[in-house]
Amino acid sequence: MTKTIDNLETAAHPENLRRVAIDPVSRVEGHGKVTLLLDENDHIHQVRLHIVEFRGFEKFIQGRPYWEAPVMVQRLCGICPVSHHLAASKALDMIVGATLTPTAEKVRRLMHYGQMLQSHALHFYHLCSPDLLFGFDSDVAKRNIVGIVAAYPEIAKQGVLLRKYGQEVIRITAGKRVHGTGSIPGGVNKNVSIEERDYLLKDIEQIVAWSRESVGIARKLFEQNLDLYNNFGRFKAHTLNLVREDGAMDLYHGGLRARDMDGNTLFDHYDYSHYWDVIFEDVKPWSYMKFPFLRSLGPEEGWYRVGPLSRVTQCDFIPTPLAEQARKEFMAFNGGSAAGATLGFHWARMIEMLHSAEQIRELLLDPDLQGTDLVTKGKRQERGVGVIEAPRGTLIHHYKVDEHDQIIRCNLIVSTTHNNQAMNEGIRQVARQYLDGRKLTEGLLNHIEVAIRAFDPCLSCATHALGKMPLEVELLDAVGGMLSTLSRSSDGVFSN
Amino acid sequence: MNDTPTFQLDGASVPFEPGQTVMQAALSAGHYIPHLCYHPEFKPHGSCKLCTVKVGGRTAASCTMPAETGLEVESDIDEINALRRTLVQMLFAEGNHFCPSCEKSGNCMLQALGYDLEVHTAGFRHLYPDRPLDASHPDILLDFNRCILCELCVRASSEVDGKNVFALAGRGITKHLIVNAKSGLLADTDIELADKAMQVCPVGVILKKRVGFSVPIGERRYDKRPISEQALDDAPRAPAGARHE
Amino acid sequence: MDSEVNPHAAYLDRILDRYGCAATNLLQILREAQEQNGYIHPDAIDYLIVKLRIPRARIEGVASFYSFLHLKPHGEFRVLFSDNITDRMLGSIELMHKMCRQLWVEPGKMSEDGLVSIGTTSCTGMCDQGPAMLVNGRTITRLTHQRVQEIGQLIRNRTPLADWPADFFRVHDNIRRKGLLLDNKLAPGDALCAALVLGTQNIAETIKTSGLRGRGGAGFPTGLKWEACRNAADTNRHVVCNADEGEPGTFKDRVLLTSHADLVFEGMTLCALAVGAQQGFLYLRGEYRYLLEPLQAVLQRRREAKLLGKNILGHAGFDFDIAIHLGAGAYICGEESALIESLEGERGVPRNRPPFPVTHGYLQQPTALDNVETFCQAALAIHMGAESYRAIGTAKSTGSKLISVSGDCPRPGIYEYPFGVTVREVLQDCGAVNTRAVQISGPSGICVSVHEFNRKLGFEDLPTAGAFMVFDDSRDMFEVARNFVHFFAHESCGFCTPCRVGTSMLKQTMDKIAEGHGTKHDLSEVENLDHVLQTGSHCGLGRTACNPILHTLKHFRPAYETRLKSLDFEPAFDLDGALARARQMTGRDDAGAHIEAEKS
Amino acid sequence: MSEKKKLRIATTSLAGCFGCHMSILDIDERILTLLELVEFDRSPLTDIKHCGPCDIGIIEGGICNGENVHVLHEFRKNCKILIALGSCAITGGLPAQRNHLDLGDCLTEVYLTEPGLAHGHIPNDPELPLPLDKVHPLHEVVKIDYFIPGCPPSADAIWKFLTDLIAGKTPELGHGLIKYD
Repeated sequence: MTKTIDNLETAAHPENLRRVAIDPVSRVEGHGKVTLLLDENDHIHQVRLHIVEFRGFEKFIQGRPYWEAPVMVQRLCGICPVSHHLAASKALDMIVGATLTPTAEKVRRLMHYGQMLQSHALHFYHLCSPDLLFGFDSDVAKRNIVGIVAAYPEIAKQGVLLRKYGQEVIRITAGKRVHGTGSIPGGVNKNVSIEERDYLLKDIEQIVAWSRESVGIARKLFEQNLDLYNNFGRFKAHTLNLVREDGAMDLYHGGLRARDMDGNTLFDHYDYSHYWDVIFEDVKPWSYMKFPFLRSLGPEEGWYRVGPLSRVTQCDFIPTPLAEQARKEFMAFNGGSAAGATLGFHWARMIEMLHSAEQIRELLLDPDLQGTDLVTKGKRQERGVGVIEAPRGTLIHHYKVDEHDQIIRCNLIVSTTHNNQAMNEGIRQVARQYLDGRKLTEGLLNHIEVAIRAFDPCLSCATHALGKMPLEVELLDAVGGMLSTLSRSSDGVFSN
Repeated sequence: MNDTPTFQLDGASVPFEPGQTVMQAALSAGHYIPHLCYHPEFKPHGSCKLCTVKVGGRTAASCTMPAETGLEVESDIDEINALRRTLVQMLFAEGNHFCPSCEKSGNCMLQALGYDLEVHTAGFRHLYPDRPLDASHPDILLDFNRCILCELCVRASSEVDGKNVFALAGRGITKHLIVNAKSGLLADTDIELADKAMQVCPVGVILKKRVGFSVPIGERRYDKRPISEQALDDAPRAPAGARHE
Repeated sequence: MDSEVNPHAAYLDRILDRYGCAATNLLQILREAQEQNGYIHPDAIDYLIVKLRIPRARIEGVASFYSFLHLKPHGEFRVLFSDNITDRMLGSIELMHKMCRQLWVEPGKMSEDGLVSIGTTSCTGMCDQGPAMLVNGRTITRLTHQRVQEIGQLIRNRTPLADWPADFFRVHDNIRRKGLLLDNKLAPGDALCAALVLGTQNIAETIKTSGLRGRGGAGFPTGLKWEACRNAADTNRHVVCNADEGEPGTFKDRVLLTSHADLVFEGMTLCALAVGAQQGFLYLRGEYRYLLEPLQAVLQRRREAKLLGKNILGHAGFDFDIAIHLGAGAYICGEESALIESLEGERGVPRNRPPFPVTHGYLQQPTALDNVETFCQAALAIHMGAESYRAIGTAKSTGSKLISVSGDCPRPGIYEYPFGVTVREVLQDCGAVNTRAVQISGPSGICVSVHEFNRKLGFEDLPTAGAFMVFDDSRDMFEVARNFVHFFAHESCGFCTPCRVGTSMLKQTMDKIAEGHGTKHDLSEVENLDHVLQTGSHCGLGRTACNPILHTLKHFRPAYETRLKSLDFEPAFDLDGALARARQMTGRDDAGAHIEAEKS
Repeated sequence: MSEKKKLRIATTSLAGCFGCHMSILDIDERILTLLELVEFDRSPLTDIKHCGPCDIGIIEGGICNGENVHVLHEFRKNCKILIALGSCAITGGLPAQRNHLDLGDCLTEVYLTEPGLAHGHIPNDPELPLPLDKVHPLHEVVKIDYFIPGCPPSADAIWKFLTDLIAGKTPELGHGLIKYD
């Protein structure tokens, strides 16, 4: 397949090539490594991002009682546990047939925006600012948060405090900063007391202000290095994300929207409880991470991009004023060039952080947070799907529960997994642009990592599965009855 | 009575009624002695050995030791606490105790004891036994992974509920909890939610279904006060809450 | 379930009748019920629940406690190789694997066709004529490659045990040295007559003055025990003879029950007279099942001779009879309160004490419980008189003691000495040479090495239940200790945390050292475990489980240290081996698919 | 005091979720104080890929594959003090819930025998570390000097522990700081 050679996925003759590895990829969450194969002239023939670990959650959760899932499965990831906590809860809301009370939904949303805020702050300030503020090939010894603290103490402090605030919102709604228990099937186990609300209100204006400054920093970076930021690892990709009925950005709930690389809508407001009709997964022998793709386009062409860049560019508007204003500027910047740039991720991410801060401010003033009607349930279902827009992108949780309340099947497609192919495309592009034919230096290799970091991959999340879970596709008719079962073998062959 | 008999516990004088054990008297007087298989409403049993104390240089389980005038009991001393620490570690290594995803976390006596004794690790090599759940009952879940073989459910079911739903089988390290049904399934026993046996499990084995994590972190029994400050809650009392009375 | 339609009703009714349909006889009922199918059938339990009015869970709980009882099919032929160190020294393990190969079965598992299961069991008390095995509960001794071969054939041909060569089942007394007990010329009834002359009230007193102490190892003054029992309020009193001779390396009770059964029962009967008991039990370990019929016959003769039953020897109101209960493979039942639990048809779990059996024993009634040899000695003491009895032996250990000699010596067997004999004398008499160590009184006892051979057997120095295992300088004392540790882990009743978990941890650590992963860190862990077991355990089993390691460590530390890695830490498992499964599944064998022996 | 040479700390996550590292960051502003006392070697926060000689090594996560073992050995070799941070490092944590399953069976079920899986195969590229048949806590593979329990341990617990250690005291947690969940 010549195709895969020039897209650098698989070298024609690996045996007589030199191997260079970036292991581990650092300043990302989780465990991954990049390998490059080069010839004697330093021409690059193969670039791969490997996800090197698995933990088998989907397997050992089988047999556990369903109400354990939100607490157990969030342990996939310590950076965005809330996203898993909530995605699982949403799936289980379906299983227990619940429609959330206003208090339950708002407490969960508050928790989620806290998660967005802390995760985006962490990524931008603690992990990426060293690259962006010092330069991609700056001194490795200084190229970290410690260096930032020394060189830009104010920025560092701001990052630390932004993250702290997000974590505090989570602590108050989930009981704990990391791996809390606040969200349960059918609702939440606590509301937000007046005292807790006032505690959060006292700093929110500062947080909104700092979030605006953060957007400003991201914009300035673009303005100062226009060519670099526009072109670095740039590639075209299809997109996937949730949007509200009215097309607004909604990070907690909505319908699936997919657009191709030219902006044509593939599907919109799609009911995610049948996600398996539009998303399949592929597996490759060199990674434990799956490769999802849009069914209508097939495994070769169907890969896509999720996360802030997709959400900000594909939503019709952002329902909070400051963030909406920022979105407009972003879309208009330099004829819209930032919207398609890999490094545009950072800017988009800061816009979302601002949006989250605004949402928190709005929610804190909502008396429903003090409501006492926390849990509901209705007609029991055997299957539940929960989808949420996690910091890194669309997150899908899917459970099947038997009559004894035990989970009998679980499938998770996490944000970073959606971006698997996109990240590989990104680093291959960077390899072509900056590394091909040159003597490799630490600084040059860091360019590869900069491209990966742009996606804010959470490799911990991505390595939850015991390898690939073969996807079983069920075609359901309108009333949910099974029509036929279509299965996909590991190399994409479909069989009835 | 102004001349109630007393004994010494860690230097404090503890009054007791004739017939009481050292444990019962101590708890009644608000002095905590660690325990797992002791329950204020049941006949002492003496299997967990967490309540081991030192009396006149010899060690004994305080839950089965009759209180006597003039006894000099040492409980909260390094040597004994080290022993208790090891016992807690043994229990953690023996079963599958995954506190992070256990709904009993925060209300679990084993966990609370670990906290109180500053147990940072099980230390021993974990046995990771294979103990499948019994979810057959519509309202009750049994997660044997967490069983510490205290026999409280066995005693509650026979002594209070008059049902004998639970029993112990096997021997030594293979000892395990079984239920009273040919199928071996809880669904085929006559257990009910209101049974005393439902209320006594110190860990997370016998669970009411679909309750899960409904109590928020911070409001669970041992979040607020360490177990060692809750002695009086375990002072001896008459069997209560049994639906048969 | 309707009893009429239960296919098991017929044989169960016969058994239940024999045991008065009493739940206290549950263990006996289950043992006999098992003889029908080789295991206890679930439907049979249905029937027992109704008839005995006890919950199924209790029946399953009891059955699963005893290693000779099975709730699932376990093979038409159930072969158990005795696994005492002395059997191993005689090649038992090699023989077992040979038989497993011959019959295509894995140790501890049942063959596909349900024909046979082959495993090991704790010492069967045949150390002087090992290696030994049990086949469906019947003892076979003096195993050789050829004998094992033949047995394999018989099993393959499904030959009923009854048709196997009688010589297989022959058990020898091997009495090597006689003393006042083994040489006694008493006729049945002689001691009883002496007792009646003495007067009921004076029996306990006489035993006290005789200085007789329990022969089970603990050495409690027998007279005091009888007196306390007699003075107990409840007048329903019992006499129990502990014939659960489970301490590895001990077999003297077997010989007494084989050749001096009358004396045993005589002693029990005069104890009954002394304490005013009407009912007696002989608790016979399951491994001695083959002695049941002969012993029943002796009891019958004594009844006919008016030595048992109503008005014994015409003495009005002297009513006493003896029933025999069989154990079913649980060493812990040698502990008196566990034995009583077992007698009552329960799991053999030691009771909380106080109260003690003398006031709250069988059915919570006063019970005088003594060892087989103790009852014999009591009979002798009464017959010869306290003064002449206490003239034998030493000041604090009066009378004689039977020693069960096994291991590295040309003349293993039973030796009777007055108390106070030195280890060296015994070694000389049994012809042992190049002796490195002697394990006195079994795994829970004391290991003495060469420089201690002048120590004396007796409560003043080396208390003993009678086991005397000899190890010459070709033996690896680490392996001896490891065998003992495995024994304790297998026999722990599991009631208390320290013993249940601690013995398993000890076993794990010893195996780790044996596999070459041991470190100094592990030895210190052993010492820590020892402290926990000694201070925390519920009964003697746990409190002594560490002795084998501590004693061998004391005398033979090099045997351990040669096995230790020099570094202070080493995983308990083979790291590269832990990747084997994944290599097999992926077909990989590249460098990355291995973990080289990296040292931390 | 501040004159004295900074302690060098390395951190890594093996079969963990990074929650423990998040909890380290949860000391918030105190990180600025910490940075006056210590400097970081290999860590997810730096671009140092291999651990050099360090005073303290902090490890999150259990041991689930061959690579984890290598990294753990690298840390043990280089760190004077090795700390197991969090439930996974101390007990194997949730990933150890696969320990009662046979790895071969899992791989087979997932890759080969799942219904409708026509040409299944198990990822076998040499770049991928192989999974161990069981997930192990750190102390079963190397000697561990200290354990900080919790999933994750709270920032206050980590702070107390580290500051005690840096001050040369024996670290203690006490009620409220010692948690297993």
